[in-house]
Amino acid sequence: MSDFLTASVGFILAMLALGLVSILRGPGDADRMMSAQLIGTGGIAALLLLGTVTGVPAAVDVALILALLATFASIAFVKKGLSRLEVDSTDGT
Amino acid sequence: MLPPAPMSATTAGGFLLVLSIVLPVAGVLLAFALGDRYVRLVAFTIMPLGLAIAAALVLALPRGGGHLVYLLGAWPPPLGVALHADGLSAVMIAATAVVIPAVAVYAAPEFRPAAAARAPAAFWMLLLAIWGALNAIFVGGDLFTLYVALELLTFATVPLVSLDGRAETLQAALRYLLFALLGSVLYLAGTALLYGLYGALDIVLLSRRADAQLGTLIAAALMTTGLLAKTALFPLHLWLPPAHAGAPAAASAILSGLVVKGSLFIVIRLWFDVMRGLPGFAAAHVLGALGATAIIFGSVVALRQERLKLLIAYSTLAQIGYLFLMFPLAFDVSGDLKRGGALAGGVLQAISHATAKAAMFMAAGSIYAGLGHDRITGLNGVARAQPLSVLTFALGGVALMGVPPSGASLAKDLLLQAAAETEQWWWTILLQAGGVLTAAYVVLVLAHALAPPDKPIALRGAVPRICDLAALVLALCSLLLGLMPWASYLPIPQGGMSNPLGIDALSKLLLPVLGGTVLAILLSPWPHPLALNAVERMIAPLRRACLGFGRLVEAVDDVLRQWPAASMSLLLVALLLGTLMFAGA
Amino acid sequence: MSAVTVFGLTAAAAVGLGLYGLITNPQPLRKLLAFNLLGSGVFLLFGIIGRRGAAAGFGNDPVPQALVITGIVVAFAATALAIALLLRLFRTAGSTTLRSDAPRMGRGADAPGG
Amino acid sequence: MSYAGDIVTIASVSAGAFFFLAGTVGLLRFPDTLTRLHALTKADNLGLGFVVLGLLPQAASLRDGLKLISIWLLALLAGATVSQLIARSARQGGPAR
Amino acid sequence: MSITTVFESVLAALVLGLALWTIAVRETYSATVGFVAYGLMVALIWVGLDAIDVALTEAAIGGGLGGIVLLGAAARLRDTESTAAETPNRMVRLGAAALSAAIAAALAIAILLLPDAAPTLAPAAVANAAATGLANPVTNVLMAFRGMDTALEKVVLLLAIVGVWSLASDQAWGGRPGPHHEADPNGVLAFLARLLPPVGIVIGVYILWTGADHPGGAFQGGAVLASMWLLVIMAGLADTPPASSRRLRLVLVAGPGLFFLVGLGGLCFGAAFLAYPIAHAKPLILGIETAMLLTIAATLALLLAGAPERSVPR
Repeated sequence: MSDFLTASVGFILAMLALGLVSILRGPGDADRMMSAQLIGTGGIAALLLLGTVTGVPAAVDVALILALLATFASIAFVKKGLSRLEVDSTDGT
Repeated sequence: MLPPAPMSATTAGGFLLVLSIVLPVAGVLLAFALGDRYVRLVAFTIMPLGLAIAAALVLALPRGGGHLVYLLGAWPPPLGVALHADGLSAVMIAATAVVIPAVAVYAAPEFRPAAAARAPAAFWMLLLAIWGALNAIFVGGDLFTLYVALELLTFATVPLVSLDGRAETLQAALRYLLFALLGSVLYLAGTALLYGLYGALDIVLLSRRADAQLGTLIAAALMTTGLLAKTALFPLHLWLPPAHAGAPAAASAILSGLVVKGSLFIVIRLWFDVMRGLPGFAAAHVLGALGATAIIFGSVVALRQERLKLLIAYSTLAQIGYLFLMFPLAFDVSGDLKRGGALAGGVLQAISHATAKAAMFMAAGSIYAGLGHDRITGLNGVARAQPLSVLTFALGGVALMGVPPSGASLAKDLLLQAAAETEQWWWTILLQAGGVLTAAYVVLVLAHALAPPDKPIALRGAVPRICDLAALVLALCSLLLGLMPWASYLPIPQGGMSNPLGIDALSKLLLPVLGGTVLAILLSPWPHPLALNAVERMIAPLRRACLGFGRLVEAVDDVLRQWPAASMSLLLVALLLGTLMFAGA
Repeated sequence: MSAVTVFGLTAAAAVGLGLYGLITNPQPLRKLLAFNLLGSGVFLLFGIIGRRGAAAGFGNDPVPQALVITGIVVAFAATALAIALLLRLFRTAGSTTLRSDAPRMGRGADAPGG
Repeated sequence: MSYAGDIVTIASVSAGAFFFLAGTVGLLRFPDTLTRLHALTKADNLGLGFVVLGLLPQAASLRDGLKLISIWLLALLAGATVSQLIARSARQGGPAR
Repeated sequence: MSITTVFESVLAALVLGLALWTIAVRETYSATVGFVAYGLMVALIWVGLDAIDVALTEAAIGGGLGGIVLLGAAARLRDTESTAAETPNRMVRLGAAALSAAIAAALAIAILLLPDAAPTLAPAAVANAAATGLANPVTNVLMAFRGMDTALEKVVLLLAIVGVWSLASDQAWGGRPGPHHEADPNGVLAFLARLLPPVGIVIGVYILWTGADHPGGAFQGGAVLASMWLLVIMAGLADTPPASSRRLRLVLVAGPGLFFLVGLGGLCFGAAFLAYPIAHAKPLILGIETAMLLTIAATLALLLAGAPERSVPR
């Protein structure tokens, strides 16, 4: 059982790696944000499996935090963080 | 100087160590909570208390057999954290407790709460934080606590550098922050390795357990290098000149006088306590050689500066180099590290520099406030307009040159004696040259200041007399440091010291001044009032050669202050130290 | 011991990569990323040392873990301060270069602080 | 641990892994951003959903089971929000203001 | 080679690949995304090393706050890339690579040479756990055995706030940090900012509470709360408080202040500075941690909000 779950973690991680290769290349920023999203979800799945394998129930708490904060990278991307620059008002991107 | 028996108990008076850290930190918290209007008031309430604690600590130490120990939370190391003070800690704490209040008095009119609130509020909180961080470094008995204290120091100094918000000070602050972070990460890596090897971070425990194995030496190399980056030893000084020259004068005084000594102190702890002598003679020579280069480079580039504050900043670079001469000199003929005269001389020099350099920066700040600029060529006649400031600068400079009865003079004697005992004559040349080179830039500045003005000087603003007095007191402190009873705190060998007020005191003043004058004429590219026309023509070829040398040094310095060069030198120093330690083990 | 070896080498490699990036990348933000990489390598070093010290029913020595948590906090505070400085520098100077021979005068006078 | 529970776990986690595979293949093969987004959300929602479902029989307590489910719900919410945000910014050809 | 080793190797390869990407890729924004992903994967390594407390910290920082600060800055500074292109030449890069590799190799050797009988303080931490009444040894180390480090680290956070605030203009000092965010009442963000914070607050408090006996603690919980507050601010549903606000400043010093007060209490009436009386150790520590939770949440959020920008009439 534990071997199967470990193998699943490895498999999901490998999928993550493959997906990342395609996404990190871009071309657009949206694709990059997707990569952050992908790694978040994959990471959660891997954590849940890993916690069961290693018998560390608290790993679920780590996954819980990741799930709670999964949107933040994308929000930062959309809002450009919190501090403003004066030049912002002049550029049009 | 480590206590012979395992330290499992808090000593009497140990609570002073806790207070020395907690009091300034409590001041920060209180000032932050009370708000801008009370910040300065809080700072000035804390100052006398801090001074009293430092005094009590200095008095309590000899009674405690030269050691004060406090187990925080009553947990004994290795699980708990101990605070630990010896003579070195006591003198550094005392020096800090003198310099910080003096700087505070100097800064009080400029950073008064009524003015634009931002800079004063930040300044006083950061000043208290620096005090707490330095005390934590001086009494920290645990390598990781020292790391946190170092970071506390960095976080307190970076905003001081950029306090006036101009672009180049922001850039200087960012460079400083990034380079300091690189240094502290290397230090942390070494800490991790030591824990993995010995299961303890306590300095006393490690000094008993550490042995010369590869992992320990790698840790020593990484930690030493990281700390050198924070101390700005040549060639890791890219951040120092802009940061120290760009900060407000009061902040520069603290940065130059005290802050760089914090990381230096941890290097001393590492080499003399944690792994006593393990780094070896060859690695110590690397430190000495870098220090020697720093003396030459810093002084030559200082002589080529256009602005007074940059000159003083480069002089700090040279003086930091001088401090590192203690490492090779502490190894005796058989290659063993001794806590002897070399260590005492080095620490004494650090204290002398702390007081003198702070005074010089404060004087430069007054001159800047008076004239509205600090171009050295424009200083003509300032001695008449601002006699106190110029006097302070001169006294600070004289103290740094090593003229009796200054602390620097005693330090130089101790280091010379160590060089003679350990048969390392080559450092003698540098020890003497250091004084002459210091004299060169002091003479250069004074020559301008004392020269008749081209046109009458109109002072922009009057500097309150109290500011000048605070600076003057510090300069006098430095000049009289040699008369203090150091033997109960520092490992000063008996006998052999020259009488600080003897007849040779005069020669110790005259020789550096004469040599310095010659060097100033030869190496300073700016027009200056020192040379007579006839002499000038006679020595013209020599001067051209010297100026060429100076240009070359400055060009090399420009390259070394670029980020890639500086950070690569950092790694190179780490590898060199590591290799030599391993070869010597 | 295999996890320790694999992740130990990962930590060393992260340190190496971080150092390389810190040296060669001209942009401060990239230097900051490299610093964080370097830092995480050093934290992992603590992690594997704690893992080796697994005892008394705990899979990882609690002391290095506590040190890492403190270290992460400090590194994060440093990152935030550096970013604030960087954005402020950009706003004041219009560029983020760290070259020492390109002193840019800000909005104020060219006077040094006094 | 019951035998039936283990079967459910193996089957469900395998299905989850399959959806991660499908999502990745979609990401690699689909031409443009919006279709890739589609592939990603599939992997998100179904892959993680099946993994959670598969781990439920292994959960030690009711609280752990509830935690697992709330993780999935949170991930669903995040997936929906993020795809909204990304889709909007992709349509505008830059980050939304 | 066991299946576990294969998994660890895959994870290590993924982490190193992301690290390499972060360093090597040309565009800063991609590098930053790569680094955020790297942080998430490192959290997995921490779970693999059985250091859940650290994994929680890494997830809370790397997944939420770190992503916001780094991605936000990268998005703002992306126009500067062309002006700051001072890439060192090939020789410098080769030299840097050689030096970095040498340091990494030295570190790797040091790791491989660590003694087989690894020293550990875990038994000592367990043996002394009774003095605090808490079962999580990491919390014990942070709050009791090495309490001084934790207290000083909180002061570091406060100084970071002072540093960030000191970057304000003279007029804006004491004002509200960061720009005003316009609320879009029907937007996705506003929806999320209404839905997520209640959940987040529960989770943050849970992480603090469970930290007494299981992995968790004040910093991790505080980081979660900070993220929630930032979400509400970014969605425009609430504004940052003025930096001069007395109440805010009290919150910001509450954690370290209470820690030092309790410590001084120990110095005056108890065994030593930062020593807890055994009968009251657990409530005292939990009290300090609760104060710290608030302080950390406010500190982290304000660190990211930046320097005060909008002065408030006083």
